[in-house]
Amino acid sequence: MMRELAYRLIRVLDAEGRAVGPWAPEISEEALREGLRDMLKVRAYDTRMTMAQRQGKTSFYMQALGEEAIACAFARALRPGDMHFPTYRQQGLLIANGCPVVRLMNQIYSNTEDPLQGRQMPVFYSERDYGYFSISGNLASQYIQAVGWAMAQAMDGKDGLSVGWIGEGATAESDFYSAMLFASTYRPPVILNIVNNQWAISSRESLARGSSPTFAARGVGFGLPALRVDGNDYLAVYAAAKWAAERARAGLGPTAIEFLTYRTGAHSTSDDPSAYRPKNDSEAWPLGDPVDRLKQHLIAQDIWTEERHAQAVAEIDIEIAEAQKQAEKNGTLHDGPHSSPATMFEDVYKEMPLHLRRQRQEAGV
Amino acid sequence: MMRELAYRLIRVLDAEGRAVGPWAPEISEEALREGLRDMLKVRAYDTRMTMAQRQGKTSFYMQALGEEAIACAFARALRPGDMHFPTYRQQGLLIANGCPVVRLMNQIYSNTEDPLQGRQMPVFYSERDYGYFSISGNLASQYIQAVGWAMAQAMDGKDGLSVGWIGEGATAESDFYSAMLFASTYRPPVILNIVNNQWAISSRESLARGSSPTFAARGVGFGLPALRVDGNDYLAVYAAAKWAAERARAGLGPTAIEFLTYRTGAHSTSDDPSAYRPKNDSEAWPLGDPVDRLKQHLIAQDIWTEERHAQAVAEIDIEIAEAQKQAEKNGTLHDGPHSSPATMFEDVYKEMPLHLRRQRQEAGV
Amino acid sequence: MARMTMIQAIRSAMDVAMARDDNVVVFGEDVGFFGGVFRCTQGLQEKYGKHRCFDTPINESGIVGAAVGMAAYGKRPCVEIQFADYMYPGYDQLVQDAARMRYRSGGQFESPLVVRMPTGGGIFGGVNHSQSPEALFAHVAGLKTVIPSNPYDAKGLLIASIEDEDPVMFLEPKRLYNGPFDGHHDRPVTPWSKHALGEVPEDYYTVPLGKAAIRREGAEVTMLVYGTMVYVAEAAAEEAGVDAEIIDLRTLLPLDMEAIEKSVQKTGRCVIVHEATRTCGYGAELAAIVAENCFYHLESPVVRVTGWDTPYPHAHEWDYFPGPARVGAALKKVMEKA
Amino acid sequence: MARMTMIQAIRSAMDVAMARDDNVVVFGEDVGFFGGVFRCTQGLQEKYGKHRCFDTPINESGIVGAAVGMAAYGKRPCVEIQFADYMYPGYDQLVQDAARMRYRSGGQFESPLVVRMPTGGGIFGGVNHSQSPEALFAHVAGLKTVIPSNPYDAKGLLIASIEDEDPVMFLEPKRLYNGPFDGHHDRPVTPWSKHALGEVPEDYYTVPLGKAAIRREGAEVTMLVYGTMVYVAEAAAEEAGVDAEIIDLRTLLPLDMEAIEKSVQKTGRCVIVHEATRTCGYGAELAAIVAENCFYHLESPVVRVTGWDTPYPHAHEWDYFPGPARVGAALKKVMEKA
Ligand SMILES: Cc1ncc(C[n+]2csc(CCOP(=O)(O)OP(=O)(O)O)c2C)c(N)n1
Ligand SMILES: Cc1ncc(C[n+]2csc(CCOP(=O)(O)OP(=O)(O)O)c2C)c(N)n1
Ligand SMILES: [Mg+2]
Ligand SMILES: [Mg+2]
Repeated sequence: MMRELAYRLIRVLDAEGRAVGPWAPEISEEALREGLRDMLKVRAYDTRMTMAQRQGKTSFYMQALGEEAIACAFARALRPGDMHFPTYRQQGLLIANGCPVVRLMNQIYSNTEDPLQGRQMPVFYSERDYGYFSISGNLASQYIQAVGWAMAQAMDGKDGLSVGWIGEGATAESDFYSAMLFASTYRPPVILNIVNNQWAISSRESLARGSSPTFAARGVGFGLPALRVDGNDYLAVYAAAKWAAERARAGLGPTAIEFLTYRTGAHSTSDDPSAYRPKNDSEAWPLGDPVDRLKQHLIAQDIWTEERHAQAVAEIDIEIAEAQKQAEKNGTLHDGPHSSPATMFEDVYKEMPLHLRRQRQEAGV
Repeated sequence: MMRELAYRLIRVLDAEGRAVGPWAPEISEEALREGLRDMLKVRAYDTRMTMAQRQGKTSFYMQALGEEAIACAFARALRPGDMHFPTYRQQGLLIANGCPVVRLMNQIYSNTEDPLQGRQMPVFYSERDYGYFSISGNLASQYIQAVGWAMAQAMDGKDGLSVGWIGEGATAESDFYSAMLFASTYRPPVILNIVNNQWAISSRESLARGSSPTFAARGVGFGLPALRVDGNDYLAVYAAAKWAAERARAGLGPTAIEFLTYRTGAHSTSDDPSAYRPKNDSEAWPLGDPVDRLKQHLIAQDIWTEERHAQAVAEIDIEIAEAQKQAEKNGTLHDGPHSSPATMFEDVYKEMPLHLRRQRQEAGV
Repeated sequence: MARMTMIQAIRSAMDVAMARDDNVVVFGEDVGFFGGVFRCTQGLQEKYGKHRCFDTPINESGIVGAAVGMAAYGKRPCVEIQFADYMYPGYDQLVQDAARMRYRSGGQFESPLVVRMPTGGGIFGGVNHSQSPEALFAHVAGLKTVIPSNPYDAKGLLIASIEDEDPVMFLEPKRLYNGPFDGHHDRPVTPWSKHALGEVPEDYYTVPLGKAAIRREGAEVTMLVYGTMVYVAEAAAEEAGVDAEIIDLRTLLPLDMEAIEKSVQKTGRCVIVHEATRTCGYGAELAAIVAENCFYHLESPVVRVTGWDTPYPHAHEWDYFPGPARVGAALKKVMEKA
Repeated sequence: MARMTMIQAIRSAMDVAMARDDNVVVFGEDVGFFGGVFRCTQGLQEKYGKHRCFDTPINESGIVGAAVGMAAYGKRPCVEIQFADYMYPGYDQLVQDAARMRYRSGGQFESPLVVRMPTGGGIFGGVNHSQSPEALFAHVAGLKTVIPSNPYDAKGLLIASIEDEDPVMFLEPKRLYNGPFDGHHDRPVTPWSKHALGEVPEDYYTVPLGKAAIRREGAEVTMLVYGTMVYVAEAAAEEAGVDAEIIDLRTLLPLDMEAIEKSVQKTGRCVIVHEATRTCGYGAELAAIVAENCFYHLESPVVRVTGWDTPYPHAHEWDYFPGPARVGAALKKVMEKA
């Protein structure tokens, strides 16, 4: 019965790296290699930006270590024009959708080429052209906005869809409920993803889950099809995404998906998990490293080798390092340059009202 | 399986007025007659106050016509000291718990004896001594407060419990979610009631329910025991309330209950349902009149007769009419008298701060 | 031209806007089939279909949040919150998302949406059906706040708000829905059909945001008012025999600062009236602006007449409401101290 | 006496309050085992157990709503909202329920709860980690609003707030957690251990709500400030060489109006500084009060120095922050026009 999928775990890759079971997707060899490269790129990007923050080049950074498969596979399963409403941990969507890394770095550095003109904290990207909605600092508000976007798209008779993303901790926020409810009532083409990485800063996932065995079960309460998927299994993520996207495009309405994964790193550069979780917690995690698991699958299929892998890692690292150099030419947070302070007064309103013009003058910028 | 109770309908009274099935409660003959009288009293009170509003004696009124069994039976299944967090449609709790009708009328008239000193609109009672929490105008906020109260009670090791009440339309509000979530996480002794009277002003219940077959199913999403009960069946309500209360007192945590009923009257005296629902909609409603159904049961058991019924109706009407006369001696909204306007400045803070003292002086009251 | 109540004018504004632009969508609690508890959207679902005008579940954050998503996509949602008192659950979406969308996305996404809500007291609505939360919007950079005082303005301002590229909080003084109200609650109600501003074109027109209207020219004192208080000010000035210049602000943000400054520099006195609680109410901003920018012209202290800093009571509604007696006293006070 | 940072002082306040009264309970996101992202509740769970200090799901309406229920029952919840920017989802519970509980229930139920929240900028927190929403609380009848500026006050005010019978919004200027900050972001940070007000009794004491503190007596101009702006005002006055009287309001509501009036009547000039956006900010109320009550003593217009009416930007933090240069310019302006 459909309801039971919310209480099981969909997996495709087995312990030997074989793709098995009813959910094994059709996917080309090239797509698999691309998937691996996407994930390596995210990891390399995260590593460099975490370092850049430590070096004092910016104020803040958040990595997706250990969770790369979810955003990377999901992005590749969707189409251009679909809109993601992400959290701060879905940089994989941007990278898999081809957004130039240097653009992202410009945002991290709040430099002169930052598309957001230095207004937002690092990682609060907005990339409309890459299907990436502006990230809000307040958790969960994007989730119901994704539903609104899907409703609008349906009104226009378009077959695009939108995807709401949320961390398992943030499912506790009320806007998660608003989104599930509106999705349940209007049945627009939206996919509601829950990334259960088992931690919300210092809180275990059980705090937000309560007495329910899974997060996917929340969907059951709304009569929505709900899946629970191994989020460190690139193929399972890809398959679930394709399934939900097809349903949405066929007019069958929303799907809720819980992706089980593990936040291997700290919550952010402001956080030190050693104060609240055992040091070896991350090693004990049974779902494995999503990069290793996909790599093993490729090697098992004879379409990848350890050498090609090492080479890919090295190439990607150079690519990211190059991008970083280029971005730093445009400035870094503490050393500048930045956009003009006058931009601070722009875009608050479409046209600057008198009181803001007076304030800008007072600011002398 | 427990989960399935959320999708069925618990009933006790059959079409012949017999108490049948596993949920038939143990209840004394006297308790049954009391229950019937409670409901008649609510109905008589509602009739008189609706009339008083039409006569211009107050600004507003809301009746519970057709839904009397739920609050009346529930109240009788609980204990003194338990706290209800009601909506504006649970006057039955007050009447079944023995709150003098004249007190309620004083509130309706905002007169000199109004316990709330004329501050609140009619029906927004607060009766701490009768286990009735202060009603808020903004829907659903009481639901999570009920959970907080239960958490506090559990901290103190008391065996009292609290009951959250909500209309099916208001389950759409986010505080419904906060309450279910906190109940699911902390498992305090709280019962979360949903009164599904099929209408929320002009909206059908399906708008708030969405794709889920029932409201009780929401509880399933949180891993909470969830019942769906015939709300026009006094015995079924009583049985479900007893069951949930015993669980709570035994430390087994929260229960969610959907009561199916029908809003026979208008939403309020400001509303005219003929603009949005068929005139005979109310007659077609299959759950029947809760008063008739309990009366039939009593008669079938030979502990009540048509004559005694007629007599009870007449007695109660006199009692309510007397109370009304007494209340009107204390004043009515438009003709007064009221409490002094100076009371307007009181109870905003425990001690009146300087700015309010200055304002009171400015007001010259 | 037609005679319209404020309800009819508001309805006509949405009708005109929906007819001109398919992207305009209208939704909220009870607004679809029923046409809203105040009937402002009556007939729109029938005319434009269930995709353009529909009911929502009772979830204000959901209503605003869905509107933010739709607006970012390219729609122009005009949503109703049943009473301004019930906007709080949607406030997070307004402040953190709608108000900041263009800014935080470097202009990639916008929030051209309107939130209509009946506001103010005078109808025995008590604590939870009488509130005037305009200051809570005006404090938020990125929101615009509009409060019409008559059918003509209501229609023109609402069309302008729907066409505006910024999120607009559109507060409808519910006490004015059926006629002007000067605070003399013991007198018969005048209907809009007897008021010049109840004359409303049936077609498209706009009243621009950010422009105040001088309802009465005068030399002795400037009265800064909006919504219901326009009529209270008129009555009070007449009864007090003071030659007041009455400025109906119409838009609180952007504010027509120039009109205010010009008037106060002329009259040298200023009385501000609103129904919201005093502390940190919109009147505080007005008083501060006047004190900052017209200091050397002021002949007596600016006076605020407002709702008291208490919840809005039920039985004592008329002791709370800043009616003509209290406003008249303020006028005398500023004149006295000349 | 001990040397404490503001974090330690706040923690000590909760510790003392929990030890004295079993009804005091502390909860919020990450406050239990971890002790809060700013570590203000560190050690409390270990000392008082999981029933007295615990983590909550990330739901601010749930946190405040549960606190309202507990407070009505008889507990004294002291809850943490992780950043003031995240209080909006709990705002409905604060405004409509906590603030009105005693009033609407005729005194049957009360809401003696405290909501602690880090506030203000200066830490590169950008749009969503820098906000100063105090005016949104001060506008709401029934709430009290407190903002300490140093460890000594923080502890005494927090204990007083927990003991208070009304709901208290307790805003903690996060830029001050580890030391006073005068806005000279390019200079080394002074720790609290070097400041007299970093000397804090380890035991119970209170600082009463509603009483301002004069941080510097002066004759030429009154500066009305709170939180971080106390130090900015001190630096600016010194650098501008103006004999300013610096009033640290400490409690915005109830406000120490008498202290303000007395000072402005003495100095005849007034500068108001806050970090929040200007329009309808708390400074508007202060300016209005001063203009109303000290009009005949004022020698120049009251001037507000505030955050601009824009979201709080990331890279341009120091162009937004009302630092000593801008405050100094305001001081010169009010002196000039004498
Ligand atoms: C409304 C709101 N409340 C609190 C926060 C602070 N906060 C930021 S991230 C976070 C934890 C979120 O955890 P989760 O949703 O599991 O996402 P993850 O970080 O694990 O990806 C919290 C509490 C916030 N940003 N917004
Ligand atoms: C936050 C909020 N939003 C909207 C309203 C307006 N309102 C009052 S009652 C009501 C309908 C509630 O329906 P339901 O919950 O089914 O209860 P019923 O009236 O059927 O008992 C609405 C929309 C409100 N009081 N509070
Ligand atoms: Mg998480
Ligand atoms: Mg209902």
